Amino acid sequence: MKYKVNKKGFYGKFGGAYIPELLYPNVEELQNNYKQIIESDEFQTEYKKLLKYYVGRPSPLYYAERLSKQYNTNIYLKREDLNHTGAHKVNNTIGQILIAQKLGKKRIIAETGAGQHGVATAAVCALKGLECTVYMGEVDIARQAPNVARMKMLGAKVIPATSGSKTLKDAVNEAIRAWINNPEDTYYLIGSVVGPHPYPDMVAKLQAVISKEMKLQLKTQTGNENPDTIIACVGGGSNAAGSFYHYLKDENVKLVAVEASGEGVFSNKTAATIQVGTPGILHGSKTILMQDKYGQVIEPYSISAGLDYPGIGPIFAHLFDQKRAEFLNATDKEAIEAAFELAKLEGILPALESSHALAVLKKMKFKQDETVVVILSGRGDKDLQTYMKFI
Amino acid sequence: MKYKVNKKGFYGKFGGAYIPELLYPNVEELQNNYKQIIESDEFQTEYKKLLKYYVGRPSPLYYAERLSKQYNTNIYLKREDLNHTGAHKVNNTIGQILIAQKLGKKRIIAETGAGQHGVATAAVCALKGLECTVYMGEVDIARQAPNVARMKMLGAKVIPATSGSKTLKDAVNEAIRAWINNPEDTYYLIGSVVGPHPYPDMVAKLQAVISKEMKLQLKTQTGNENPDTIIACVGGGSNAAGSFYHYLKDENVKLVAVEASGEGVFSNKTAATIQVGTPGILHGSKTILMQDKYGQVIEPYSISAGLDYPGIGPIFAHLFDQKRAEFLNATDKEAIEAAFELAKLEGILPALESSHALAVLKKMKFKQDETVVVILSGRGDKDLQTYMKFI
Amino acid sequence: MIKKTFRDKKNILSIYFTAGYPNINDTTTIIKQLEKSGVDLIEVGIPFSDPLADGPTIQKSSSQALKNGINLDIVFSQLKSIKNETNIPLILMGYLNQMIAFGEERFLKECRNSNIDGLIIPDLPVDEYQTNYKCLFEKYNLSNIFLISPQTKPERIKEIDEISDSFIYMVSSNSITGAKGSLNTNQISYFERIKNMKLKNPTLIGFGISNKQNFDNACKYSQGAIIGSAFINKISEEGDLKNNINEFVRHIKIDN
Amino acid sequence: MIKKTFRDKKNILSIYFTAGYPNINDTTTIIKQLEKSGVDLIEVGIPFSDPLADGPTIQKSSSQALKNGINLDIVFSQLKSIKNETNIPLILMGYLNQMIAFGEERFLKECRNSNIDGLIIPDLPVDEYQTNYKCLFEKYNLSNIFLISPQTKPERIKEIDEISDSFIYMVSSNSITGAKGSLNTNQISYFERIKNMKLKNPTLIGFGISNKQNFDNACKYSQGAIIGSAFINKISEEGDLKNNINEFVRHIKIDN
Ligand SMILES: Cc1ncc(COP(=O)(O)O)c(C=O)c1O
Ligand SMILES: Cc1ncc(COP(=O)(O)O)c(C=O)c1O
Repeated sequence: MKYKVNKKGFYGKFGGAYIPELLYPNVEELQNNYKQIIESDEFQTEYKKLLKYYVGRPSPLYYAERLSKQYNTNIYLKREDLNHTGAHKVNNTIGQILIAQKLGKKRIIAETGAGQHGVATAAVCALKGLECTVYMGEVDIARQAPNVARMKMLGAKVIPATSGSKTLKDAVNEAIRAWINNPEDTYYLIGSVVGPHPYPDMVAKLQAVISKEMKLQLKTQTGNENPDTIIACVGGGSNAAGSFYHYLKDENVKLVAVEASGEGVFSNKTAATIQVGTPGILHGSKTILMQDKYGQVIEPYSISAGLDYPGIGPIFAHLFDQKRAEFLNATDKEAIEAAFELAKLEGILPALESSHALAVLKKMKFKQDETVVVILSGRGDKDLQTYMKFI
Repeated sequence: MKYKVNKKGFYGKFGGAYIPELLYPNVEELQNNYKQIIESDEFQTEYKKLLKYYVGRPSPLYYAERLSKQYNTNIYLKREDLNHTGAHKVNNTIGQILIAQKLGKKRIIAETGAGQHGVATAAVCALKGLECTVYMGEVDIARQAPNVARMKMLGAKVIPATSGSKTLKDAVNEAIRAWINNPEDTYYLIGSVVGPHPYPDMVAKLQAVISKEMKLQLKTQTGNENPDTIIACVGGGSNAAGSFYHYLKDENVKLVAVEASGEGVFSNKTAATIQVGTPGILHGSKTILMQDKYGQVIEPYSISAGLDYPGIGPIFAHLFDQKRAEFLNATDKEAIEAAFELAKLEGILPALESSHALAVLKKMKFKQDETVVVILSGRGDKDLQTYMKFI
Repeated sequence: MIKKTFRDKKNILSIYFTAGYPNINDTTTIIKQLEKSGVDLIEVGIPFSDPLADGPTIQKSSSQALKNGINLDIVFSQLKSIKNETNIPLILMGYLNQMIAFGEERFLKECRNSNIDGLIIPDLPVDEYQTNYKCLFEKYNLSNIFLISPQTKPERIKEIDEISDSFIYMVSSNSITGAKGSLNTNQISYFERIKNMKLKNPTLIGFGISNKQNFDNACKYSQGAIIGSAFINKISEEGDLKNNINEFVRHIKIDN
Repeated sequence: MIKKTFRDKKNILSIYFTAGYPNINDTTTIIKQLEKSGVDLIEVGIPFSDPLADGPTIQKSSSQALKNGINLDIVFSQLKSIKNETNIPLILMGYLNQMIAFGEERFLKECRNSNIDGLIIPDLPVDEYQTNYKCLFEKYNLSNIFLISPQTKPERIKEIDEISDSFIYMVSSNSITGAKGSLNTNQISYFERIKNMKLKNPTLIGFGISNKQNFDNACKYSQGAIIGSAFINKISEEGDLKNNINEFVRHIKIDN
């Protein structure tokens, strides 16, 4: 329980629900109901059914032979890229849409960075016939154009966030603002393990399907349900939280969280929160964030829209604090190289976000008989425009 | 056996291997070995492993609740869109790359229309470390830009076909030409059930995994391994051939093949081969094709690059002849409408090709207790540019 | 001092503006002119990079003020510089992260030294305040002002009333601060409902008050109202800052 | 007539061109001029929409000829119109689908009526020919000419030799017709190998023969050679068609 959320929504010193009073009724309703709903048979039946038939789970745990040879160890890829809509994000949106329905909500709002969460939200809204509005930074709208088109085709309204760095954090601001304006029938469907309690725990619980499957798959494929190492990228941290979830208490499983260091950790163009951040409050929870001495949030930078965020889920602030996870980072350049390496060795195009996780393979030492799982959080189709610049 | 290929490569009157003598050694080698290789334990083990862990099979058979309500029947979608690389094409390329390896080939060439076969080929070539060249019509290069980028990132060389209608048929011509030039170490990896014997049968056998899975899934999900109706789009016909394969002998299963009728069957801008074609020889096999009285091939037209082909796999010419399959068609407009319908009702973006299969739902009559399977042969990400024009 | 204002005055007009806007040194000019023009209470917003509870007008003014180079040190020194020239209750509005980054106790101490009377921190939740901040606020004799909305349940309103010691900020509709139209029936029934609760603290109505008509309507149901965005819009216009302020306030307070 | 040519002549030069190219009515002019300039054998290509066994030069000429409006009916009538003016063996080259669409027997009959001596149909496989077409070809006294390549196995070459009755088209390298460089050691050893098989039919070497040096080399290993793309390139140039043809042929045949 050391790494799980407490009753008040805290992971150690981090977490909580620092929200305007205007949202208190909504957040309270969710706090009081989310666990019970998630644990209900009704929810579980429908959630599992959709994960299986709609999303295509379980996602394979693929032994990457040529990549393993390259690093002289045993590398498995958890193939979240094969999910419907192309990333792990849908595991969460499927769950939350069922919760929103159960709470009788009629409209869904969401923020998105890379657009994957926006697409996954738009898809489940279509599936359930609910109105959907997605907030997205103007910069991200430009660099993730295919996902914008997908959201539109799925019937969602995409509203540009034009303030600040015009990226993910500003999209979150806009979404919260819109929620404050429409607290009654509107559900805010957050896309990562960020925001006020209960969001970080709720999203982690929904993404935990990743590590649940991994245990079974590793048991079947290697004979041991625990790998030696799990590597995942961290924007807000939902794919990492989900893939670490069932291993948190297995202290001998090494957990590696990879942040985006943009043009370099200390280049001032970075999104490596853990490296340059300090404790503070962002988007409703106490966590580590990039800020100046006045508490003004520093605009982050990463080539990857999904990692271009100045905060980190509170659970990661806690895991860092407790030294339960190791925090590494990868620059734009390293991520691009890793993406091309995977393309050429395995015929798989990773999302720019996932490429950051792959990039640290070069920076780590592995034993030959080690089992390493890299979370391939999404596919690279949305990032072709960026990748093509490096071909 | 009535619908299976005979020893000489014919389906009734259709099929055969009408190839230049220069390719005879290559085709003969394949004819003599493909069955034996496919049936070998070694092949089956590796093929099944890759389909499961790399491609993510089995692809779900998804009960589309809102679509079913719309048509007052029971519609299942066979989710080939969830495969690695985003279409059914990879089922075939995985198999053929293993065959090519077994035959000791070093270079792979392929044609592509929508680019899905090109991407699937480029991916498996990367996976196996083989050199890859893909021929693609200039028109298709423009309208399926994301897939061109994917092929390049996967390390393939994409060569534009600039003759004729600059679409799929011309890409096939170029690929065959290139093969004639490099018969020794080069394997031609055809992407549909077209070309000289043994390609049509080999590709059908590799795509047959679709109907094999369907039998098991329908048995589990409905209690009956046979549906009433299967609907699939037909360019060359590989997704249809694969999904009809294990049902050919079950004469009570209605098989519906959907061609692209462009701006209308008799508009002169069509690719509905069965409707306007006559028997002849194209790309090495006797089949039905669109031609004038001098045997000049008529340039086809469809909004969908994957269906924009003036021929049809010889097995379909035979199924038409034998009245075993029903041949319907959908125009550009009908396909677009069907795509948006699926997006809005189910949160799934179909490939333009698959949209043609969906489009005939409107044109058919179903009983309320009928089980209808529509093959969702691929996802729509590659077609966003086209779809966005209609939003 | 806030208490005194509520005891002595009726139809209280509280004006919100953003420190350091339109120009970095306008903070003091605006305060002095507001007092002179007859405003009863002033809310000074500390610009924040991520003001998620503010509407577009205030958000824009904040980002301009930050570009102007404003920061908390400057705000405090501006406020201190006019300490002896003004005699109007001042409320500081900012986000919790700003207070934490500055150091909570240091922040509150500086507020006291700058003659601040109360604070509005939209993302400081009620129980966090009670558990971790109440004592400190009391130590520095600062009021914390809470918001309530049409969605706030009666028990919670009572709880908030219990821990409040100046006034309660009553959000008129479910909307981020910004200039909207006149009162609708939902708003009126909400105001009536609160009025009938007979709270121990007075209330000011805020969010969406933009003109004399709104203001007068609000005063029917509470002790006064708060205007923010409409005022920011006014001082964003061309023309002399002081004149603009004077015109705006006189229009609300005096014209009839 | 083809047999006679091979019996009577040495170093046979066979020229391929596309009917209806560069202009629709050039077919007859070209045939007559080729004969006049001293060519021994002529292959007339019937333009096809999808000439997958042809290289880019011939492909382009075909598509131009089709744009010019050429079709099989016109080709036959052109050939018939010069029936009495020429005395050189003519071979028609086309794809199987053209023959089928025209009607196989009607096609062969028209060939006979147009004084055609033989046919090259690259996508007509050997056993398809034997099973379905041999009798018809014989009925109309037409030779079918088969291709062999370095990959063709000895038994198959023997089989092809068996069913051939005019000559065998020996593809010099694994390449589509087109203008390439001179002979390499692989090609030479392949030619030697075939020479040593002592086939009953003569051979002509084709694909990649573009100049006098190639031609003379080819003649060392066979009865002659076929030139296609290089000739098409020549007649695509500016200048008088007949002069161009004459120049091209004289350069190959006579210059020394
Ligand atoms: C493919 C992919 N991976 C990772 C992320 C980062 O999010 P998180 O850290 O919540 O997993 C995103 C966010 O958009 C994403 O699209
Ligand atoms: C998604 C998709 N469906 C269908 C087709 C048509 O091919 P076939 O008829 O061989 O299934 C294509 C071809 O590119 C395709 O990409």
